[in-house]
Amino acid sequence: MQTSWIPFVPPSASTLSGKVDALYFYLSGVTIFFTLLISGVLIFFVIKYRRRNPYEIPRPVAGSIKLETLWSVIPFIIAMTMFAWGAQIFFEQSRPPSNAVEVYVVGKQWMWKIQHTTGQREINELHVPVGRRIKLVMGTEDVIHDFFIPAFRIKADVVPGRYTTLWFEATKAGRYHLFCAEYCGMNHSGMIGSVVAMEPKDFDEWLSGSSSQQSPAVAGQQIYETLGCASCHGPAGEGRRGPALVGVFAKQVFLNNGQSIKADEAYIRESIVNPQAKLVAGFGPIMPTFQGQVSEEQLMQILAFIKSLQVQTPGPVMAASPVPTPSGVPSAAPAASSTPRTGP
Amino acid sequence: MSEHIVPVKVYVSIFLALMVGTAVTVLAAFQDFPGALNVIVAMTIAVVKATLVVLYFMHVRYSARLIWVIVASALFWMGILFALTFSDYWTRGWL
Amino acid sequence: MAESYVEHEASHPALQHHFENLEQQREAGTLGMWVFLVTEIMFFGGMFLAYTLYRSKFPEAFAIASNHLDIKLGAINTAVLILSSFTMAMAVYSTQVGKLRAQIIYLVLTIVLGLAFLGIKGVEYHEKYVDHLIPGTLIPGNPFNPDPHAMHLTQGVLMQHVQMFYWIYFAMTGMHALHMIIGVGLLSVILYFSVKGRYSPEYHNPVEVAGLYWHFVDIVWIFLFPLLYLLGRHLGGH
Amino acid sequence: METFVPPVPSRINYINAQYGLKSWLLTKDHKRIALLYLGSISFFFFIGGLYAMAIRLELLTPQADLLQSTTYNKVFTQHGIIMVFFFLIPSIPATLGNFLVPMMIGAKDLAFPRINLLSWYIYMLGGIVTIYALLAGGVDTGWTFYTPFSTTFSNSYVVATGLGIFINGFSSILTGLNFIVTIHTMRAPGMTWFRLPLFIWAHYATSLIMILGTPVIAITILLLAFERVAHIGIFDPAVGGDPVLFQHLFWFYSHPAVYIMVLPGMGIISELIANFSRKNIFGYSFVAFSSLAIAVFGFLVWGHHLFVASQSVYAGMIFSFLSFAVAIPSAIKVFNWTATLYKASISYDTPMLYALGFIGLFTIGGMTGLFLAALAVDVHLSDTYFVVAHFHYIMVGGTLLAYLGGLHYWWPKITGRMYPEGWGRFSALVVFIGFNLTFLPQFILGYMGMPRRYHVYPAEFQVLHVLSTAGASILGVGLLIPLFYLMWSMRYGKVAPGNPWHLPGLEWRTQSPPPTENFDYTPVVTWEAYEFAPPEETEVVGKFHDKVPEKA
Ligand code: HEA
Ligand code: HEA
Ligand code: HEC
Ligand code: CUA
Ligand SMILES: [Cu+2]
Repeated sequence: MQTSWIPFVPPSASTLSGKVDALYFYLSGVTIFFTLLISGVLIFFVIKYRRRNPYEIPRPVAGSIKLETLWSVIPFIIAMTMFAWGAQIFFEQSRPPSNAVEVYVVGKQWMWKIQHTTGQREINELHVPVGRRIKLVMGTEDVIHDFFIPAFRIKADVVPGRYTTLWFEATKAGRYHLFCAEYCGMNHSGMIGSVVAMEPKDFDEWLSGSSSQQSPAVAGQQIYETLGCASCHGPAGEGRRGPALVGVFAKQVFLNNGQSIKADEAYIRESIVNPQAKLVAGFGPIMPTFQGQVSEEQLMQILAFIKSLQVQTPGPVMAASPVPTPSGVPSAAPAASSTPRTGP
Repeated sequence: MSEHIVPVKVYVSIFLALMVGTAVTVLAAFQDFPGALNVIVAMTIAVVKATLVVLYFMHVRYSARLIWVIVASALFWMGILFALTFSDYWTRGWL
Repeated sequence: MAESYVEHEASHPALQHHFENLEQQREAGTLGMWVFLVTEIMFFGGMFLAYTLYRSKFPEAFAIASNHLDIKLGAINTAVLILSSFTMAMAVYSTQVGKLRAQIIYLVLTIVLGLAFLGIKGVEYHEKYVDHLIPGTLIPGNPFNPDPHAMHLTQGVLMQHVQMFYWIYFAMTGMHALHMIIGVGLLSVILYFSVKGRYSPEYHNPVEVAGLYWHFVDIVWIFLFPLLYLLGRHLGGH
Repeated sequence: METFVPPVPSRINYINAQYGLKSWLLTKDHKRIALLYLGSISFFFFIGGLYAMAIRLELLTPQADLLQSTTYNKVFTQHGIIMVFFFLIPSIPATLGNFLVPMMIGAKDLAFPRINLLSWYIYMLGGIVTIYALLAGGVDTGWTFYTPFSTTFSNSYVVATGLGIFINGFSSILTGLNFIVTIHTMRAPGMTWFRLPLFIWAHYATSLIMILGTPVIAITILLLAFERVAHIGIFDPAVGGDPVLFQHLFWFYSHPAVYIMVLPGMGIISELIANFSRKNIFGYSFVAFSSLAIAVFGFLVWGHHLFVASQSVYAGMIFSFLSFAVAIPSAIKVFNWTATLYKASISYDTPMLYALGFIGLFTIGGMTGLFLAALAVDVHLSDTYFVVAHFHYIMVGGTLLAYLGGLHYWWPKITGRMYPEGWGRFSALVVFIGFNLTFLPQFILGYMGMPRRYHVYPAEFQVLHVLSTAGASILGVGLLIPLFYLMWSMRYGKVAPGNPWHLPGLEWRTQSPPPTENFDYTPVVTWEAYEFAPPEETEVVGKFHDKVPEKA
């Protein structure tokens, strides 16, 4: 939806923002309609039926079931359209596409630490290419924060003890506000920055221009080795006393209690800090907890490493600069594996 | 709301039933039932005991309908608190 | 539009000025207590919710922690409380049928049993104190620091989740004990007035209402006992 | 009214029945307790209002010039806490409700007068503890106390403030308990449920929320305080707890609490609309039951405050759906109020102006709640000024206006004096204009992306903030005017008759101010609610209710 000509609407710069705006205009329309309707009728009655002599008593009216039904059912139906529309966009908004490029975000009083899969780090700035799907995996080292990009119409709390995600696809190059939208203490209003959406070729330039550090997956592999995870899960995550980690990400995992669960970021994180919470079928509760031994950022790096353990591409291979493909999906992003994971 | 006097015999038998319930629940706790049955058994016994206290010691069995409504609504609101909170926790991993 | 007015009937000395008659006063008293008990249920409800959530999250830690509670004392206390509920019911009954001596005796028994419960609870708390099982720094100078071997902590189970259990345990039993203390106080007042001969088959609503409160506190314990002491026993341990 | 010669209250009434400070501090008369509440609640409102002024002044410029971050954080937190817990939640129930519930149902007092007095003392104790916390150093967690910031990171007086709110909660519980029991057991003969004024229905529904919700916030705040003191807990992720659990427990109370804040206001509006248009409320039973429906369904929607808080997507959908459903009873009320005016006889007295203002502003406030309930839009709007505007529209534009309207309407009954009508109408207008100028720009700010709880903001938002501050100044003046003339009228106002508005309600069928036991004799009700004139008396206004009830 093209909205740049409408006043009081912030820049609309993601594939999602137009959809949210459309719903917003619908809601505004209904609100204005009902507000005008009610205040119009009110004013009309108040003038027309003003008290003309102090002794008049109007004829009492009891009510009307027909009217009551009418003005319950109609608002209900309108409300349901709002619900359905809102829920539909929300659902789309909450499900990151599988081919999105990941960016790791860690909130901390009062700054945003950002790391790209290619190793670049930024603080309070996020550079992204236009036309590519980006997925933010977010954690926090202290209190709850909230990553809010008004121009993209997205926000999500960043909650200690777990991961949350956001995804978007920028449509217009530009520099946009980044706010922390959950009150987080003294300098909450200073926890701001910008999101810079760039044309893909500018972005590539930016990537190669900024100093690239070790990629998170490589760093994660090192942590994996130093913490001794390999003794149970094998040096390449092939599995020994513990289950194989190759290809586990985004797959269905069968649990000891008969249920199954999708191995998303939250699950992997929980498996490391609180292994007993959900036991993989066929394994005992022998894995020790690593809570307190790894920082939030290190956890994300381990996570990046585990994600990189895909069946066809063993080892943490990550191109330094993703090459855009016709579909707008960077080819170097870890492709979702279609090979079923071998059970324990 | 004229008042109903519960005979002593009833009080005594309720008391005995509660004692038996306590013994049973302790014994059952050491039995290893399959699945979540341990929890179910323990909670069922607790609910039965609580119901006996409410109905007889607290005279709800002989009370006005309003009192029944009040008791039911307390349970209903507890149900809301639990059901909707767990609607979050149980479905978190679903996406 | 005719208006007519109801005359006050000849009133009982215990009738408060703003009620029409004793029946209305009694109804209000009983209803008031029930409504109050609803708030109590919701008050404990928040803690039951936390308990349920974390028990399902950390089942093993909770089982280990729970098995470390003293089941004997817990069971004895359950019996004590049920007995006190019975004597309370009998105290109400005695008032209803006008056996005023029995009423006093039953009230005294109830109070004594209530105090016994609190005493036993105190013994249990003391055990936990000695074992450094009081969570966090609730008791300054005696932080949570139990011996992992004594707890039979298995690998992969976090001590902090054991502490979580103990926090919920102390919060819930502590709140319950506070209610017991209030109950004992309430019954002492009732006892004082019944010794003065204030209650009769005609007028005994305060006894009844205090009884409702007492039974409610009993019911809370009926749930606390299995939830805190029993679930997890079948997994072994002590 | 000019045609009517007011009888002078020569008789003994609840105010002059006894003298001395002690007779007030130990009173068990619900009317006197209502006045105690009125005084203390107004005090808290003005403290809260001063904080609001500080917020608005700071926000005039994009930089931090008036207040630094730590101060600003305390200011908005304390504004929120005082306004919500110490002003708006007790406001209508504890003052007008306390005064009128027994009178409207024909009782001599509430069922438990001593508990009623106790609840005022508890309120004062909670207030004093909170004021102490504010003076000692204040609190900076936001009125929502989110963990783990409040439990571990904040350096302010969280425990003391929490304690104040905890204590205050019991005052609310006891008030609710008293109302429920009173309405159930103490209605005068003939006062059936469907003859009750809608004000009573609203208070009954409010009381339900008070007794079912408040205990949960009490235990939650208590757990939070312990957690902070003893470094343990169920909300702290560092020891395995879940900070989101706190949000669930907090909103389990605090969402229904917004209906504690608005339902009594709706009750007043029903009275005002019916009485100032001399008609029974259109669809009486629908309006009555919609209060109950709001009270019950209001408990099902708390999760709409957690849409972006990492709550599960499916739970979000459930809560969104239920939030839309709970809007319907509110819609029913709005439509019925409007329909009541059809072919009515509408007077333009000050209370009616407030009532009309309420309907318009509540509609805007409620409808913008729908924006927030619509998941995808809330993702963008959550924690922005849109939310701030939404709730001020309902709480200030709605409840505060209803409260002022009610206060004016029952002022003659309470004090025995009339307020100056011209000033009343004038200030109602000023409040209305100032209010809209304050909060309308905030909707726009919110959609533009201005986050709440920011005292430093990008310069592009300044114009709208300046407008808002200008509006707040007008609003502040508009609120000061009634403060002065109401106090003035207590001494110098025209003496009010028993029934200055010529209305059928029971509270008007006794002298102004009423005697200590409200009525000389227990009345027997033979008329329906809002029955303005029995057929045979159609022409004669006031004949049947100007007289003080006498023995038949
Ligand atoms: C008295 C106070 C009050 C009331 C009554 C309401 C009523 C409603 N509120 Fe509001 N709300 C607050 C006070 C209140 N709220 C506060 C204080 C906050 C912020 C807390 C904080 O974070 O600090 C908040 C926040 C808040 C949020 C969370 C925003 C966020 O933080 O992200 C949401 C989301 O759903 C919401 C929704 C609603 C809805 C749907 C209603 C509904 O009940 C409204 C129903 C009314 C109507 C709909 C209008 C009348 C109807 C018509 C005129 C007919 C037409 C109707 C249709 C077509 C359906 N509110
Ligand atoms: C009942 C509830 C209530 C009421 C009545 C008000 C009344 C007002 N509120 Fe408040 N507000 C809240 C509840 C309420 N608020 C809550 C819950 C929050 C959220 C807090 C949080 O985020 O934790 C909030 C937050 C809040 C903010 C957002 C702060 C931020 O997020 O950074 C703002 C900003 O404009 C604001 C403004 C106002 C104004 C201008 C009024 C005016 O209506 C006030 C008018 C009253 C007076 C002016 C008093 C009378 C006059 C005097 C005392 C004399 C002095 C006057 C002059 C010199 C003119 N409020
Ligand atoms: C003592 C052996 C041991 C060590 C050391 C160990 N693990 Fe494990 N791990 C296990 C076992 C056994 C399981 C399966 C049972 C369970 O879920 O707890 C497991 C499960 C997992 C899972 C869930 C896998 C799935 O298939 O769902 C992940 C992820 C994981 N471990 C990661 C790690 C990481 C990262 C480390 C090091 C920081 C580590 N583990 C160290 C034994 C171990
Ligand atoms: Cu980080 Cu606000
Ligand atoms: Cu809400």
